[in-house]
Amino acid sequence: MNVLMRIRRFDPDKDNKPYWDEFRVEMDPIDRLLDALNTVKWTMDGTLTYRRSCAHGVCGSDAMRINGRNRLACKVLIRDIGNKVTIEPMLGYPVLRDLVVDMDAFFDKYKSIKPYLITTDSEPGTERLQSPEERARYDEGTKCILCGACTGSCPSVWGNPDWVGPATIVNAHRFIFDSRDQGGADRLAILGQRNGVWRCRTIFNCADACPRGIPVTELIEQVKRAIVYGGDTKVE
Amino acid sequence: MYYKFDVVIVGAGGAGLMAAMQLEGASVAVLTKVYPTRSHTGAAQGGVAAALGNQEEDHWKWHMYDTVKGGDYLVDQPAAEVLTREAIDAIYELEHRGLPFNRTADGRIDQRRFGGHTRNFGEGPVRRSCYAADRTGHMLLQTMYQSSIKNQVRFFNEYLVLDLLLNNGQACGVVAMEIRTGEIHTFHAKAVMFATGGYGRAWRITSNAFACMGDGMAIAYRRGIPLEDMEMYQFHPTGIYKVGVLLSEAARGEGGKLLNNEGEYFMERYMPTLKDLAPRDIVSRCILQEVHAGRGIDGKDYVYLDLRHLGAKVIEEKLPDITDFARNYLGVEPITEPVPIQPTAHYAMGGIPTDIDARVVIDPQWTPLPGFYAAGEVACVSVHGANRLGTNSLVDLIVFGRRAGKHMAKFIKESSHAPLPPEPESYSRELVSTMFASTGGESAARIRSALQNEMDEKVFVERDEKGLQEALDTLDRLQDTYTRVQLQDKGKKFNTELVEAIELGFLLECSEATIHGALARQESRGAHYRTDYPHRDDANWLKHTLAYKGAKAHDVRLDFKDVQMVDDPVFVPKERKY
Amino acid sequence: MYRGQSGMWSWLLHRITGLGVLLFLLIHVVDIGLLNFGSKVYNEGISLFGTAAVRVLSMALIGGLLYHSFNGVRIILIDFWPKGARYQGVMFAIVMALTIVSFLPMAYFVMGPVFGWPTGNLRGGA
Amino acid sequence: MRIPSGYGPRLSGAGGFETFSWYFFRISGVALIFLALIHIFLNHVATDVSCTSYQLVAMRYTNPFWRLYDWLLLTLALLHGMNGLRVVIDDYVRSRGWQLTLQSVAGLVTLTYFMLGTITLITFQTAGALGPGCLR
Ligand SMILES: Cc1cc2nc3c(=O)[nH]c(=O)nc-3n(C[C@H](O)[C@H](O)[C@H](O)COP(=O)(O)OP(=O)(O)OC[C@H]3O[C@@H](n4cnc5c(N)ncnc54)[C@H](O)[C@@H]3O)c2cc1C
Ligand code: HEM
Ligand code: SF4
Ligand code: F3S
Ligand code: FES
Repeated sequence: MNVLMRIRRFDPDKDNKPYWDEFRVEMDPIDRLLDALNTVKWTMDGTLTYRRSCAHGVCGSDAMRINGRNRLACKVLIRDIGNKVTIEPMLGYPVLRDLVVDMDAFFDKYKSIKPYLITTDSEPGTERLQSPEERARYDEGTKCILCGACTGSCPSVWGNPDWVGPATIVNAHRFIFDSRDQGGADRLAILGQRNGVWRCRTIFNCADACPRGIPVTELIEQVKRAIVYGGDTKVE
Repeated sequence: MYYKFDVVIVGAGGAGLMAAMQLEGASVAVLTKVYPTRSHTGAAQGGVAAALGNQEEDHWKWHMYDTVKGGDYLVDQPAAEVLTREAIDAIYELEHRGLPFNRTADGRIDQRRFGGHTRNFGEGPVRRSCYAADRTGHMLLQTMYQSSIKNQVRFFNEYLVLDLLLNNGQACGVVAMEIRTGEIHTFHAKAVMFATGGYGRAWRITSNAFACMGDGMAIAYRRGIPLEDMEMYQFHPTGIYKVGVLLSEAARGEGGKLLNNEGEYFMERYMPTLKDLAPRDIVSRCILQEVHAGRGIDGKDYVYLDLRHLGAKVIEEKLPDITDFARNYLGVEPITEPVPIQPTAHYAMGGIPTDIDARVVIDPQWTPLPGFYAAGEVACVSVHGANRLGTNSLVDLIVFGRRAGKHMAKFIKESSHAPLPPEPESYSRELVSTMFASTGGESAARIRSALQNEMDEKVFVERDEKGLQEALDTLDRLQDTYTRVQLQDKGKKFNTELVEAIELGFLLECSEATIHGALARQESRGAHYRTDYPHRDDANWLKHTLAYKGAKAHDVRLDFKDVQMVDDPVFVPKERKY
Repeated sequence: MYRGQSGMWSWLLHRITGLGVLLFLLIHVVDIGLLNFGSKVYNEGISLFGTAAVRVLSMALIGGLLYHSFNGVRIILIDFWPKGARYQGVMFAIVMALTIVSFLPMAYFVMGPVFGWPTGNLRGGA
Repeated sequence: MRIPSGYGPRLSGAGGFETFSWYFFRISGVALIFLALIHIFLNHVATDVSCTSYQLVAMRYTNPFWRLYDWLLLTLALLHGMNGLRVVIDDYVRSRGWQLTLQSVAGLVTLTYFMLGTITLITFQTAGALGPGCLR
């Protein structure tokens, strides 16, 4: 298949502002879009810059805007995009170069909700017990690969880059609803603030963008309800 | 820039982070060329082995037996004992740090079957692999990263380490390039640890990430440290056809079976006891035998992995990611169709030689290089010998990562910073500036591609003298071409073309050591199968190879190191049958 | 541009209609304030609402308010009904349908007098 | 099954102004559906706008119920709407100074309008001005 790739380029050393670049590549329908980017980089233009590592959708390196939507380049197949594709860096992050965006602020936000197990009592000699139902309660959030696709798709984030954004809340959810954790109240207090959970306007771009199929908005809504009602970590 | 820390850890995968966790109170820097959560550990699917006995009776000694036998007796047995004993505590530590394992009905860590893990010294499969759906590695990596946030570990993300600094036979730091700015920095430390993972990108069909370029191994190798057992490279039997993306052994642990074009579950014929759960080297070879006998699907070089009889519930709930991969990359629906698979390059059993405290040892006499540590896939404590069992790598990371951390904690208390060598950055600066200056017109991508083709063809599941010789000649030529690699991208900021070119240099050197080991080892053992020497030869080859770098690909010097045994009759080498 | 999905468009419309209705409210409070200046002033001011141009604006107000109300209910359901988030797309379709279905008769009544359509209400058709 | 593991405390709801604001949107929203839609129905459907006159208003306001009704509508819509405006400003105005300025203006407008509307509703005299008396 012959594919026309329109790519948004920007090199801070050379360019005052971003511009469009075009490449034509010959690809197999079951190749990944990442393969097409590699083909460009390796055979046409070595300066094309993007992140990638695992090449199969588990490391979260290559979230970018593909035909207007945030996707992982390694999870989009050529046969699903057809003959023409537009690739841009994600919105909501400063662009470092071409498709590479600065994720530092993203990780700082993630850190702000204490994304680690908080326990106050002493550790048992073996494992802490947890029933399969309790484990299932927070399963969705554990799938997150911190790719940032959700946060970069959220109009609330575009408007206000200080907002913690959906990925942070998903990861807070993962701990708030873990029956072993004892820091839930702390996290809810953080998320109840001005740049906390309330800036989510249930826009659902996040859930659509998540390459891991996490029902992001649903998890955010559970956190909102936990803030309003309090409640137990048990199954809803 | 110049930075000074007590400890510098290179690599933020499972091994690096586990070590960092043990160093509370010390000043620690973790350098990684990708964001920590993008490390390759996150790709591990199946599980992590430990004889907890939550599901059925189990003992660390059975686990040790399986490890030793699975490694075709090339395993250093005292290390295997440490691995399997300490696995249990390490798993509890992970659980306490928050790792969301799947649970049994009574709330304990759930365990499932995995290839080569047996009860009572080989009687039948046992449930030993602790898991979190089919994303155990992801959960492990996330948990370790979360713990490091809690412990306020200092990360240097997207820093490519280029060189190891040694002075008077002691490690004293590393030099790294900050990818974002292109600047070179020196990190001065009392102890340096490498946890940089494997080099699976030397092959085209591979389960490994783009980042798995053998950096750590090659950097050490360039500094005169040998690489151990590099010929022992594992090919996982079930990679997605043509793509190489892994379908975890968990699929077979849950009951999946391999199918040939005659509709036969052929593993039952080869390995009557463990069937599809035989160790990976064996299963990969059986697949190749089926293909050679014309029983590959459509006469091609692949067979099927059949999950259909497991039912939609098990497939969706216990193997969600795998199912997703099959759907996404092959357009195959595993609930109703068998999945095309072929062996894929997967794991380096060999690497930088270490002792059980993860100290790097540089000769057959086990002489440590003070201040230098290694753990994880980059290292070879030799708990995997000639073939690693599924789920034994993650245990390796956490057990020896932890030991490295604990030993470094002690080491830095007892020692002070060794002075840096004169002009510590000169090697790295030159490496980068020659890359920029070169006008040779060669492309790194083309060289890498040629290397991968050669490795796929001649240094695969089966090897022979002739092929290996040819591969070595090719490598010699490629290394020569490599000196003429020219960059299109002359920018400093985020120059990934430069990064890829530097990494290719690492990859070429790891491949060189691999081919030399494979040529020398005139026997078949574990993952190393020589068609011209099809039998194991304990009389001559119950020993490790150590490859020392020479001037060119042909000039590698090999040395040998005895396999360490424990004094117990069950661990005496026997023929490997399942 | 980001190619969002129904949730994004529904939010954008909700925001715009909310602000639009607010703008109208701010004007409306002023014209109510005219009551303080006696019947003549008020009646002169309010008579503007009977003109065709303002009737069109009223229609926009009504349409906007209808959408904003129905979508407000959708948002509230997403917030408080645990399964709400899963049905947001369906609910958006329902909101649009309800908005249109209830808007049309309203529009008829508002614009009727201009075209002389029979409306049957007080002063209707006059 | 719930294992008596002893972990997982009850989460206490976390208050704060933003939480209150969110809640207020929903509660006032539900009330406004009725208040606003009935209001629209009365003034645009049941009677045509052209019949809304000083006289009609006076007739309605003889019954204090309608004064209360309109006051509730005014108050809730104003608070709901202006709170919405505050949120929008908070979303898009990045400079702290501008944010403060605009939000103070919004607050002032809210207060003024609330006073204006309330005073009108309370002081309006109905005597001698009854009857529909459609205009024109
Ligand atoms: C698909 C797949 C599935 C697997 N499944 C399992 C399983 O189920 N069970 C199991 O036990 N094992 C499994 N394995 C094996 C196991 O995952 C790996 O061996 C293990 O994760 C390696 O971990 P590590 O910490 O050594 O290195 P990695 O996780 O690879 O981390 C390497 C780190 O080093 C850094 N680094 C590398 N080079 C440089 C440099 N030059 N400068 C700076 N930083 C550098 C990287 O950024 C990264 O942070 C699997 C492997 C694969 C490929
Ligand atoms: C008629 C019934 C109404 C309902 C059910 C309703 C419901 C809501 C809800 C739930 C929100 C919150 C949206 C969010 O947080 O994402 C909201 C926002 C808003 N509403 Fe209403 N509302 C109604 C009437 C009004 C009226 C009469 C006005 C005008 C005065 C108004 C103006 C606004 C504004 C400006 C916003 C903020 C928009 C935003 O944040 O995007 N609403 N409404
Ligand atoms: S929630 Fe999904 S989209 Fe967001 S960071 Fe996690 S994996 Fe990526
Ligand atoms: S797109 Fe944004 S507004 Fe909420 S539902 Fe998702 S976080
Ligand atoms: S490269 Fe890892 S997610 Fe795409």
